Amino acid sequence: MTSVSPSAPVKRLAPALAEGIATCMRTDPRVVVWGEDVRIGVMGPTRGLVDEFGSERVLDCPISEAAFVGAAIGAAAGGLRPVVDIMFSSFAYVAFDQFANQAGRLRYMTGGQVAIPLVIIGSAGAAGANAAQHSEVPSALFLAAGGLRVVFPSTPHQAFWLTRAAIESDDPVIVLHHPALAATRGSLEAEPLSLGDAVVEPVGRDVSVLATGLMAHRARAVAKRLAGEGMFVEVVDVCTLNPMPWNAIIASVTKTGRAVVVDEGRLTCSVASELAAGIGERAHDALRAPVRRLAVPDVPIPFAPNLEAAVVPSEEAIAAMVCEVARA
Amino acid sequence: MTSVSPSAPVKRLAPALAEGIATCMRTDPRVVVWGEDVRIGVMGPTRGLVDEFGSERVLDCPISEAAFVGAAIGAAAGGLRPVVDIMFSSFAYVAFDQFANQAGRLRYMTGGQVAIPLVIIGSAGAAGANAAQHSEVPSALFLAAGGLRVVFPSTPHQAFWLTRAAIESDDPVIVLHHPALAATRGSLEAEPLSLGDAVVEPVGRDVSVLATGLMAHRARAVAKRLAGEGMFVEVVDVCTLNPMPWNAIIASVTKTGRAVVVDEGRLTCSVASELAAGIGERAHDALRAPVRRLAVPDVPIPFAPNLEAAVVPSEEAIAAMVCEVARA
Amino acid sequence: MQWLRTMVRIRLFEQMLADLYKAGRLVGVVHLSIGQEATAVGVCSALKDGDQITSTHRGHHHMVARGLDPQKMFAEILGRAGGYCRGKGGSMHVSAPAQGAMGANGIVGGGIAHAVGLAFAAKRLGSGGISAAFFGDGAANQGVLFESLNLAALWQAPVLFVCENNGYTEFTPTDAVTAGESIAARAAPFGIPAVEVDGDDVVAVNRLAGEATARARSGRGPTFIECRTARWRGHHEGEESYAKPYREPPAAADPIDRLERVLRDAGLAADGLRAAMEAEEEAGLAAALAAAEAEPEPPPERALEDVFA
Amino acid sequence: MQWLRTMVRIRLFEQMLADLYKAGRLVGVVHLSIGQEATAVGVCSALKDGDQITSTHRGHHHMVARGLDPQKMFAEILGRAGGYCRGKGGSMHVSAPAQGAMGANGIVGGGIAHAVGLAFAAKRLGSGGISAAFFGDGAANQGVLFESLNLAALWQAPVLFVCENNGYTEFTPTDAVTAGESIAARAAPFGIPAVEVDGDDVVAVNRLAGEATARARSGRGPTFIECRTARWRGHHEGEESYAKPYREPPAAADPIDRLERVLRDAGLAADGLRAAMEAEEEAGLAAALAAAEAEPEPPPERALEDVFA
Ligand SMILES: Cc1ncc(C[n+]2csc(CCOP(=O)(O)OP(=O)(O)O)c2C)c(N)n1
Ligand SMILES: Cc1ncc(C[n+]2csc(CCOP(=O)(O)OP(=O)(O)O)c2C)c(N)n1
Ligand SMILES: [Mg+2]
Ligand SMILES: [Mg+2]
Repeated sequence: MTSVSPSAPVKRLAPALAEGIATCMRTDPRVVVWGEDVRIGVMGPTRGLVDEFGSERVLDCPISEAAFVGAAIGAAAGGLRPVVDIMFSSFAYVAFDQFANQAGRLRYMTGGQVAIPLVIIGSAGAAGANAAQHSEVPSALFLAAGGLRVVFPSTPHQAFWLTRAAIESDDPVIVLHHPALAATRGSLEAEPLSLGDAVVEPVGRDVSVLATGLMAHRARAVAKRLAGEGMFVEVVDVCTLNPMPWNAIIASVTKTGRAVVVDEGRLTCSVASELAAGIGERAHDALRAPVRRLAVPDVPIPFAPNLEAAVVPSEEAIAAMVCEVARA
Repeated sequence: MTSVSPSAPVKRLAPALAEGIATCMRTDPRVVVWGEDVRIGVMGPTRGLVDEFGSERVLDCPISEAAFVGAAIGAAAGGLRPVVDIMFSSFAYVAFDQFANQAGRLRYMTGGQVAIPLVIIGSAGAAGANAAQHSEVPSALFLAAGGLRVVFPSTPHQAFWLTRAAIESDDPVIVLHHPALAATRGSLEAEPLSLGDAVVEPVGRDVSVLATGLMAHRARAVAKRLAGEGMFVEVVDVCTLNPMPWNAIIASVTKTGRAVVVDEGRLTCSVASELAAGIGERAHDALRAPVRRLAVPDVPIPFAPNLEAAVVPSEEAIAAMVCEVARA
Repeated sequence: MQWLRTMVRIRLFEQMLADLYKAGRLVGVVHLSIGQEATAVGVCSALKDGDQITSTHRGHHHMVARGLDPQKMFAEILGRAGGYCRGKGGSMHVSAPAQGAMGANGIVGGGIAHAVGLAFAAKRLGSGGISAAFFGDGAANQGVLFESLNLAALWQAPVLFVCENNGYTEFTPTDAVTAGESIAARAAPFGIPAVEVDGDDVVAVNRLAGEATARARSGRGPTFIECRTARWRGHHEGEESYAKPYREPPAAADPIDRLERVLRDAGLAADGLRAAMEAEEEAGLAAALAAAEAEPEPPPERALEDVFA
Repeated sequence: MQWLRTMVRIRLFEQMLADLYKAGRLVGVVHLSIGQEATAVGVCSALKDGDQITSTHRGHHHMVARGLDPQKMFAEILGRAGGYCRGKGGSMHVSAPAQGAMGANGIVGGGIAHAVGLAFAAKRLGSGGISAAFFGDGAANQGVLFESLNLAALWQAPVLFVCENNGYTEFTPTDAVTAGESIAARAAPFGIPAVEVDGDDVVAVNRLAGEATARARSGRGPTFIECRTARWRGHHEGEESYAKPYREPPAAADPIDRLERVLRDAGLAADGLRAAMEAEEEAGLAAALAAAEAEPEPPPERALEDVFA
């Protein structure tokens, strides 16, 4: 990651995301924002935008995800650059055809005649007893649906730059953000991030941990802790998932020979599975131990806080698996 | 697989599926069938049922997938055992919340208070120029959604028994069937299959090929061809995907030390990825070569027949990858 | 009289949750139904054992009105082992299918179609049961509602569609996101009898619900009832932390006061009756809460159970 | 006069496809619009350059009416390199956004919301354009339609909702799966002007479409038009292979004959005019088809292109 410059503004993650949108809205009048209660900005990423850009460009929508995501597709095809806040990303399921069969297919099905410069923002992850329908990380579903770019920033810096990159992209991009990181502070450095980037920090030599969102945070905390014990973990924050930053991933794994993939999605057909499979194919000979996956087991997220904590990979679980792999 | 007994009836695949439903309807009055044009039976699996069971138990539905899948969930909770034909399984996207957040979560969210004995049947796969929205194999999406059993029979025998097992299960089960196999003939043996079974045939020693649906067919054809050249491929037909038959899979891979996973879904976060990752974790030391995935590249299915053929794994492509892995 | 007691119980139950929330003793997002008691009680009092309801993120009042045990509700909302859903559902998902409360739902509109299916099943199995789907004005903009209306009309399913129009869709006034004059009018084109009612008048709600259940039980299909009511509190507890002021103060037509007045006018409620009821209910709820809070957390292995049968 | 020509062109285009299908020279599933020409022509003739349409699995008539090039349509339907979608869309997905035909859609109802967004974009960008969403009676049971009506009404989006009610949802008569008396009536509660029209009367359709486009262009928002028409052929070509007979023969109110009669009565159509048109169009289409058939398959590497920009 970029080095910290003393002059860089410090922001929290959700406001950094909002700032990323605002920056684009200032220079590009085609950028509009809609979704449920985006004026109040329930989820954070759109808070304050209506004050600067007015209600003509920041529109509150009815609870009609299929229609307002579909309308955003049409608006994108028609020359706007809509940014849609869908609140919890798992609400995408009620509009999933518009994601999978429409946004993700139309460019291809028309032989490239039409571009869909559309951004959809949604929270992803467990943030304390929101239960099964409001706590998921459905990144694997967006990746498997296909035709969608996906980013999942874990720091304000990432949030700012990846949101900008998403809005500037001519493709549909899903921007996930973790509700438990909304208030995380960090500085916005000048060096931009682009779709397809990964952030390697800290650099290490013993085990590579690949993670995203809250899991990347936890992985960095584990790395810090284990460094005190003489084990140097390299954390690859896979903050863009499509395009997948295979080069950075394989470079790290080739160096360390050991990899743990941590995922807040559920295990089966997860991003963790994709990473493990892809590493196996691309770096099998460099592996000194099997790639291990740590993900939510194949259960919905339970409500009770202690149960939620039991299924979401904790720092302890990450550390334990890292140590296991280091010894294997 | 079971040995062929001369008296076993020979059926085509789609009628075998219908026969599976009919068998259950005969003995269990709670089994009802609905979906669009299920009386005519456009897609095959429900053809003829209305003649035997009448229009009270075989109901044509409006094009309202979210409502009629949702109603099936309610009906299942209310004591029926609905079998819903959703036509093309990718139509599930318009009702995806009912799959992912409802059918797949309700039992868990209620702490086990309610069972959802529901079967949803859909075709999956490319069968000649149906283009992007009617040709997909979305099995990975159902697996990733979670809480759903998934089966994908490749023979009439599998279709008959797995459909029965699906209807008899107290869980929501997705039954996929490949349109290009609808007319495939095979005998219905007496030995049943259950959820969680895999079918290993032919047995081999050199390379394991794991595949499902049309890909399992192609894998068997490749095995036959390569056997003539002295290479013995073992095909594991992963005809149930949830529960995943890990024992059969790992047994085969441990024996051969080499595995190719063939999938008609798109590569990223696919069933192939899951299998490759799972094998890597469970059988890393037995592997004599990296597990390789052969799947649809990350594109929608194109319309033109030659392009469709170019993206769906062919016998040639399977054979080539098997030979590569055998030599690696 | 039972209506008054149930409404009082709902009000107190919810107020206790508000207090718990304020005291930092609740987890997750909590949506309260204070002010909407008459709708729940008016409809549920027209239902019988064996009937089913589906509910929403804001569903405690439906559950209490359906006769659920406050202790097990508290335990669920607190994430304790003895909750209805074994601690895995929480505030938005309290349910008790065996007691005719198939489920609340965190997805707006998510349970509406379930009610159609429950009704169909009851009809097909000849159980004599019917079902009622509760949903908000916000859900009236979810496509699945219209699909469900069509299906219910075609199947003549014995189901009540009960729209609780409380004037807000989260933080937005209903009319800002809901085109047209009336939500009930959206159901009529499906050939479904559709009525609007003062949802704070429990007598009126019950009368219409009674007609609707009679229609359903006699095989004459679904009914749509739009209950106009008011949400006294915010969308969820704790919203002040970020939501700028956005609401008109609700018109103070307390549905409990109104019922009390009706009973009084009919000579049915003696002085002090309500106070006595409140005291009784408060004591009962306090005991229920104490018992719920004394319960342990669910054992961790429970997190892995109940996915499949 | 242009209307007659376009309707003739559609009819011939579709008949050629029927023949090609029968001869085994088409791939995939093909849904023909014979009998529904007046709807497409009546609406599209009210549109201008810069307007947009979204269409359905049964959309060839919309595309021809919008002025698309038959050769590039044939090429697309045949899966040839020079098709509008470079051979990757096929019959259900012919589109030409640059010519105001944003897209057909294999998902019933899938394109309706796109039209609302296109209209919103046109309004916001001040392009003066409007859009029209074509969809069938079957799509009137898809939730997204209702959500789109609401959104369009709220946004006063300049969009026409054009329901082609051809009496069938695949193999099922519309009224067996569509509750209520009228589809147009389902739009009215959203405050959208909603009318039914004889969809085989191109003059009537065009008049209503003209009013609707005027309303849209002047900022008065959406209109809903239900065109009652008939599907002369089956749901898709080749269905006889499995579909038992299920249809009434369509009432023989040929929309082309009707227009011809109108023109004749108005003294605008000389004897032999139609025959001459048919001959001209037939020749043009035959040449287009021959050129399309002569084209190569798309090069295989094209399968991997066009996913992302
Ligand atoms: C599909 C879906 N979209 C959005 C949300 C977020 N959400 C939760 S409650 C709510 C407002 C619901 O309004 P209404 O139906 O009127 O119910 P009320 O809260 O007024 O009781 C919204 C938008 C959700 N839970 N599900
Ligand atoms: C979401 C979805 N469900 C089902 C289908 C299958 N299907 C294709 S066309 C059709 C009937 C459409 O009827 P209608 O809208 O009346 O159009 P028509 O075919 O009569 O032109 C159906 C059910 C589909 N393509 N998409
Ligand atoms: Mg409300
Ligand atoms: Mg039709």
